[in-house]
Amino acid sequence: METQNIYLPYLMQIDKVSEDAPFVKTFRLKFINPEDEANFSFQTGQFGEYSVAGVGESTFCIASSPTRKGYIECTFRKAGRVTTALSDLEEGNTIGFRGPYGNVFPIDEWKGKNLLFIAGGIALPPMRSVIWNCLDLRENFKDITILYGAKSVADLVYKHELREWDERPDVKLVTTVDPGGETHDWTGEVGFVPTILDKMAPKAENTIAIVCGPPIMIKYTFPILEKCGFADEMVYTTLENRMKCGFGKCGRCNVGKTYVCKDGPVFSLKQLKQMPDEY
Amino acid sequence: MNNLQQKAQQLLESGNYGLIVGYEKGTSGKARPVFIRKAEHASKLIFDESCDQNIAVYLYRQEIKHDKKKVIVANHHTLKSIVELAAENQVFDGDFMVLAFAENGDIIELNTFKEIEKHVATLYHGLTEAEAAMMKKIEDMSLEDRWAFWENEFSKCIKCYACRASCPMCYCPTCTVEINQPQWISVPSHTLGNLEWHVMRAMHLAGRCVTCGQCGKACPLELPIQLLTYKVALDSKQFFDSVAGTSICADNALAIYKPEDHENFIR
Amino acid sequence: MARIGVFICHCGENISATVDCEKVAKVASEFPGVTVSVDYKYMCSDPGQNMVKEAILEHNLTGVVVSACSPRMHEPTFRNACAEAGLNPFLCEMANIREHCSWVHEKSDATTDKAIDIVRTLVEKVKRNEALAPIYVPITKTAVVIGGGVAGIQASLDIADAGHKVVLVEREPSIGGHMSQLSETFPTLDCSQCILTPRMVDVARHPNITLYTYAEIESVDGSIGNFNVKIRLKSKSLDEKLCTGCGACIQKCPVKKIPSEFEQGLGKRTAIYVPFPQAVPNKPVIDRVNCTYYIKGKCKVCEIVCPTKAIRFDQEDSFVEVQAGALLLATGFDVLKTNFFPEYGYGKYEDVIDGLAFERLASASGPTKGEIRRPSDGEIPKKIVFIACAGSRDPAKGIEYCSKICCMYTAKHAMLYKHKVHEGTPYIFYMDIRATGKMYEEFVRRAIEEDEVKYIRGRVSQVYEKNGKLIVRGVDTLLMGQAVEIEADMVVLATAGIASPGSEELAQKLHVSYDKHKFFSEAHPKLKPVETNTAGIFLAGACQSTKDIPETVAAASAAASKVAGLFSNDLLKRDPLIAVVKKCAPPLYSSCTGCFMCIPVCPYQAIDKEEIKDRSGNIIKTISHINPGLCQGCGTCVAFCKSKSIDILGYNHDQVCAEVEALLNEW
Amino acid sequence: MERKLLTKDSYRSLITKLIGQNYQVVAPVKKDTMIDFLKISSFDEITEDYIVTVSSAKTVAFPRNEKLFDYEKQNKKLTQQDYDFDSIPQSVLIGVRPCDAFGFHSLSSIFCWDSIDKIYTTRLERTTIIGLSCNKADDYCFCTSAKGSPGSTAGSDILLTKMTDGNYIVEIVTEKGAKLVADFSDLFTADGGADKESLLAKVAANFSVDDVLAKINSKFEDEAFWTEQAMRCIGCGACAYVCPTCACFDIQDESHGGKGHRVRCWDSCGLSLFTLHTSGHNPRENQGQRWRQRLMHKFSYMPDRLNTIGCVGCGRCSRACPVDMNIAEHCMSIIEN
Repeated sequence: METQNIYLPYLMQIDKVSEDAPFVKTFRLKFINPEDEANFSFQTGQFGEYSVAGVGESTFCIASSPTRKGYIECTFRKAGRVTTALSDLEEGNTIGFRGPYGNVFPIDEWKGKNLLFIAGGIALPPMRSVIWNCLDLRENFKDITILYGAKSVADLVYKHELREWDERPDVKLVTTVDPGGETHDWTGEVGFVPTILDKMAPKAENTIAIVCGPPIMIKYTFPILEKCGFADEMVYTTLENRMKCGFGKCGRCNVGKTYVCKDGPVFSLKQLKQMPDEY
Repeated sequence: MNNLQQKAQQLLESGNYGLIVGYEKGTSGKARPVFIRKAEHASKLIFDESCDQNIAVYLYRQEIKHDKKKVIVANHHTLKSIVELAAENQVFDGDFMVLAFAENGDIIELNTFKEIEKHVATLYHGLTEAEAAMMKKIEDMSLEDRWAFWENEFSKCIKCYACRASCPMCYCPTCTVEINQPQWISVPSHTLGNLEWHVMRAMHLAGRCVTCGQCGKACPLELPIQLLTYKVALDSKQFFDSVAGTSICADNALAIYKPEDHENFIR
Repeated sequence: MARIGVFICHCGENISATVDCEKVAKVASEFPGVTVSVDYKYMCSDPGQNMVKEAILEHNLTGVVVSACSPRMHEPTFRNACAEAGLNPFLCEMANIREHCSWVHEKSDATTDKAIDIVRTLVEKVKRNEALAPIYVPITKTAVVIGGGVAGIQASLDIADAGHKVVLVEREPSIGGHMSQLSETFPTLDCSQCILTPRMVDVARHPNITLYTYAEIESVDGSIGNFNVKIRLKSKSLDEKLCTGCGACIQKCPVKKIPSEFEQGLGKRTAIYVPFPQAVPNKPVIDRVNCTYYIKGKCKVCEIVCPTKAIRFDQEDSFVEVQAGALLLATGFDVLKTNFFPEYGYGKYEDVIDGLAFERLASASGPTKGEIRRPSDGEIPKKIVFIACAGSRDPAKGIEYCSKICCMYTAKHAMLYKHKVHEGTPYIFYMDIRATGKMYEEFVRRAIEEDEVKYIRGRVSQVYEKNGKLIVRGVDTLLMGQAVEIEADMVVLATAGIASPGSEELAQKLHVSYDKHKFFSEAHPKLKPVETNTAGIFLAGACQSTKDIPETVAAASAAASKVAGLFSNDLLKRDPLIAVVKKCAPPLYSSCTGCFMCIPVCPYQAIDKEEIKDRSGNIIKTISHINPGLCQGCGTCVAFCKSKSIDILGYNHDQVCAEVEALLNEW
Repeated sequence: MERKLLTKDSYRSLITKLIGQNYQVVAPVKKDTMIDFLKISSFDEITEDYIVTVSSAKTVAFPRNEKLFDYEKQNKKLTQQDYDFDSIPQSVLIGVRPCDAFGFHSLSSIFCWDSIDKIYTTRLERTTIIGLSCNKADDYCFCTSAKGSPGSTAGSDILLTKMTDGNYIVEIVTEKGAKLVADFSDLFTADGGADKESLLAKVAANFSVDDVLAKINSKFEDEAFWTEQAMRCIGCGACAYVCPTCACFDIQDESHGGKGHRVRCWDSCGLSLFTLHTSGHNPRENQGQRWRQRLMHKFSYMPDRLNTIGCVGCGRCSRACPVDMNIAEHCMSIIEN
């Protein structure tokens, strides 16, 4: 649709719904208008505004990889008004999507390096895009390690993809659940992500660490990476601040003078350390 | 230095108190709330007719809520609000001292809720003549005229919620209008959402409004919204003999049933 | 993703006569989220229920809307059916298109449209329903029986015999109630005390019964399964453990002229007294109002004469708290007294007495040893006029109801008089004779035919004294309203039965509803005659309305069986449709502001305070907390909470709002 | 800059003709107790008896509620109706004070930052702003401290200055202004050369906004400072709603049945829920942080990121504030400390 209205979303049809964990769903979305699809492109790390007509918009990352064409995916947990309305929808329903917005993971700069992905809980979705992006360009990178933890076994999202990664010889996957969250047949680790990371003692040399998770996890993960010798510019994360517009106007997401929607959501630890504590 | 300033200075110098919430001269000679922490700033304090703001709203502010060494200089609106807040468990006995004023201007120290309650009993609780006249003007209108009057007033509302922010009784951390699951009241400002907001605000203040009129004073658009809560306050008095800000016991007219109440549905 | 099944019931013709059920089903099938929508003649029938079950299994339904009658009728039926098919029963809702629609409207498109609206509303609600688990509350298997008359005695014995603990609380110094005051009982004329006292003794001896006499209910909180009853034990000025009941104190007490309550003022008692000889417990109490020691500060004769030194002048009221699973109200009734009848001279003329007083005159253990003598001069009356309906069935005086027992006891009184004073003439003024019990009509006929009681159908307008005679002026309506004047020696008024004094206060303490005459109300006049609207509180006997002895005993046993039924389970299963204070993530923890204005609002005292603490135990905030065992899900707190911090499970804000929006929105 | 003269009678004719030609004419109108910008249908509705209007002129380009687009739902189908840009009327905004007029500059810098908000820009493009110099001021005015002045032409298309005889000095500032003058050239006469300066209100410059800009960044981490500065603030949104440069907004859906629209509506950084996450985490959880955001946004972020100051010195926020948070005083505190 030809428009100059930056608030007008693309219409997307829910092509597939999967329930990934309690209250967590993934939608595969396809453009209803073929022109939109032709004009659309995004890079890993970017986000969008997803909307249910009559309810409103909500911000989350694009969870699929730009290497997978023809659709985008988003994963969300039923929490607020919009995500509740979204989770009531089913295949065939139409939703709105505005985007892509924000900056991207600099995967071109990561060529020839080892990648260490560290994610916790519902923060795997933003990371999933970049993981698949890198796996689809596997020859560009050396070792790829994924450390993923959740509160309990049930709370682990993308279970079948975890299995897929686990079975791949070119990926090292470590999964963990918080103490008490394990089931009797759980074969992964038990412990908090930072603890397990500490135990893994990853090599910092020529390695990029990408961290995504709840604030408390991030807070304890950074020091361990530092201890392992990761330089601040080798560590990346993605911030999630409340947003309404997605393009630097509505006035919510800024951390000091940094606008998460325009300057982020992807930041290196080096950038993060220069930002005030307002996120 | 006048009595109040001297008193404030003494209190701060004594070390027993660390903060005095009172009034100072603001822009163009208007009085405004002030927070004095140093004895040498005590001279900023004033107390005269211009100090008509209800500053009880600050007592439960997160920044000073747990500061037990505070003093509040209270006009009669503020005093009544303190009593009502005490009844609703939002402020606690012993957390602050109140400086009130006798008719001759003498400073009265009130240390406990009981003392405040007793002092408040000596105050006038009705509307001022001007307020009563405004009330009457609206009550005398025909239903249609009254509707038109409020429709016009509400159309100006910009939903800045200054009425809510300035009211000591609006202490909910999440106001009903901000609860969006479900969304009871429309967020964007248009007449319908405005009417719902103001009517709800009035109902939520039923039996709790001390008729300080702060909501109306705070409104940047000068809507006479205090009349809405006054009306409910007057009804509480007329039908349930309940006057907010007079008792530290939770006896809200809507919360309790008395055999002499007009309606017996709650029995 | 909602997959809702909608089941439209025709209810035979009840619904389908005015609502186009097929159309409702068809339209509902197009509602968003509805997977299957069908209509059927009788949904509640076995095939109907099977349709629901099969649809749940076939379509893996996430919710069911049965559109039929009131949920009061068949909600349990369909919830059970859903549960049998593996769907949480609370994901099933009833859309009432019968009482709310088909029964109250004519056949028209508008009626069908309304039914569609109702169904849509419930579909939107059920989409937001959550699976809920029933609440189980442990039951304290002790019953508190309030009132020790024949109802309380019977109920206590029945419950105790069923193996449960009973605490029997009686206000007077002895159990027995009005039945212990009666002389003989209709229609068999056997001695009231003779049949009652063995049961009183049984109560005293029963290992499962704890008896508190001279005691009153101070407060009650809690709810079914777990009441907490505080009982005030009024001071008897006596150490009951030491007292042997020898009666020496009573003999020596110098204050001997106190009108006896038990004798209806016809006899006298002392200040330290037992109400009557067969009293249980047979231990005295001091009436402090009349005791010289308490009035003047000296006397103490009883203390001096007491062989076991059991008198305790400084004894104060004490309290016991009892945990109980059920309460049984058996507080009985009273009869109208005093100047309610100025025209009949009650209170003015000594020889105008009420029925209870006559019982005492006729009783062998009474003040006259069973001889019928006038209170004024002790003469044997030659003519007695009995006036039935003294107060009853008199809307002008505020009592519209029939007291039900007067016709019978008046016939009995006249009969007893005639048996004792053969030459005497009993007259009865009556409005109608209501003798509908077993052998009752025969009893009345016997009074008329064998004992020659003179029945006059008509009302008495006045009783006045003239030359030492009571002139009773009335009309005989069977003689075309001819005036009748009888010179009587004595007049007995069959005064109306009224609620026992203090009933209203007690009802308020217990949150039991009562009628305008202060009689306690049953939960349903036909189907729940011994339950109250407060779960776990039952009614027996005349506290509900005046009853005769057989009826009272039957009701007591019925209430006792309800209690025993309740106590037959260890846990009480309750619907989880209760209020909860909403919690959220830190730092807010809950939007509850802790104003606690919901506490006085709650009719069930289910709300208390809860402290939210951080890991080191510091209190972060104090918020309301709803006790799931006490909450009845009435929703008053929800309506009152300004910050919308309370939700009723199964009727939360989201669900109610969705219903309202479904009704308001045009689709 | 070209100057002309407009007599009071010609002014009346101008406005009357504009209304007659179906322009939407928006002017300060006294309604009940307040003077505010409203659409007028006759010259007589206009008042000039104000220092500033209660609300700012921004509503013309950035209204309280803006329907962004409409939609309709039918079962699983959703259709959208794009914003009708043609519906935006040609407008003339009368009596805008220089401070207010300058405010559009700040607003535009936000709405044109990379992604251009075409709704805002179209509204502004179709509006001719006729400013009116200030002949009086009050204690709240501080335009001269914020790089403005009572007679500044910046932001206006045409600036009028009222002379003692009731006629107006006309300064034609932009092409848009020139076009309007040209369209009604018969109403304008040659400039009489009156001294504009002497007609203007005197507003003392108590501080320099450059000093605020220089100091404020170093203050960010001083939490105690901001807590103390914001103690009095009760956290309503009045300041932002009346501010000519505040652009923060919320996006909401309004629907009835299957039909509805998405709305962009004003919001305020002073409200506690503005930045609250669904999780309960709030990056700006106390009023000190929120007040800091307001001042930093105007005096640090906008200068740094958008090369414009976010405050024009109109003093509206201070006038509207129920507790007299006087922004000029707070600026001075930043400089002093």
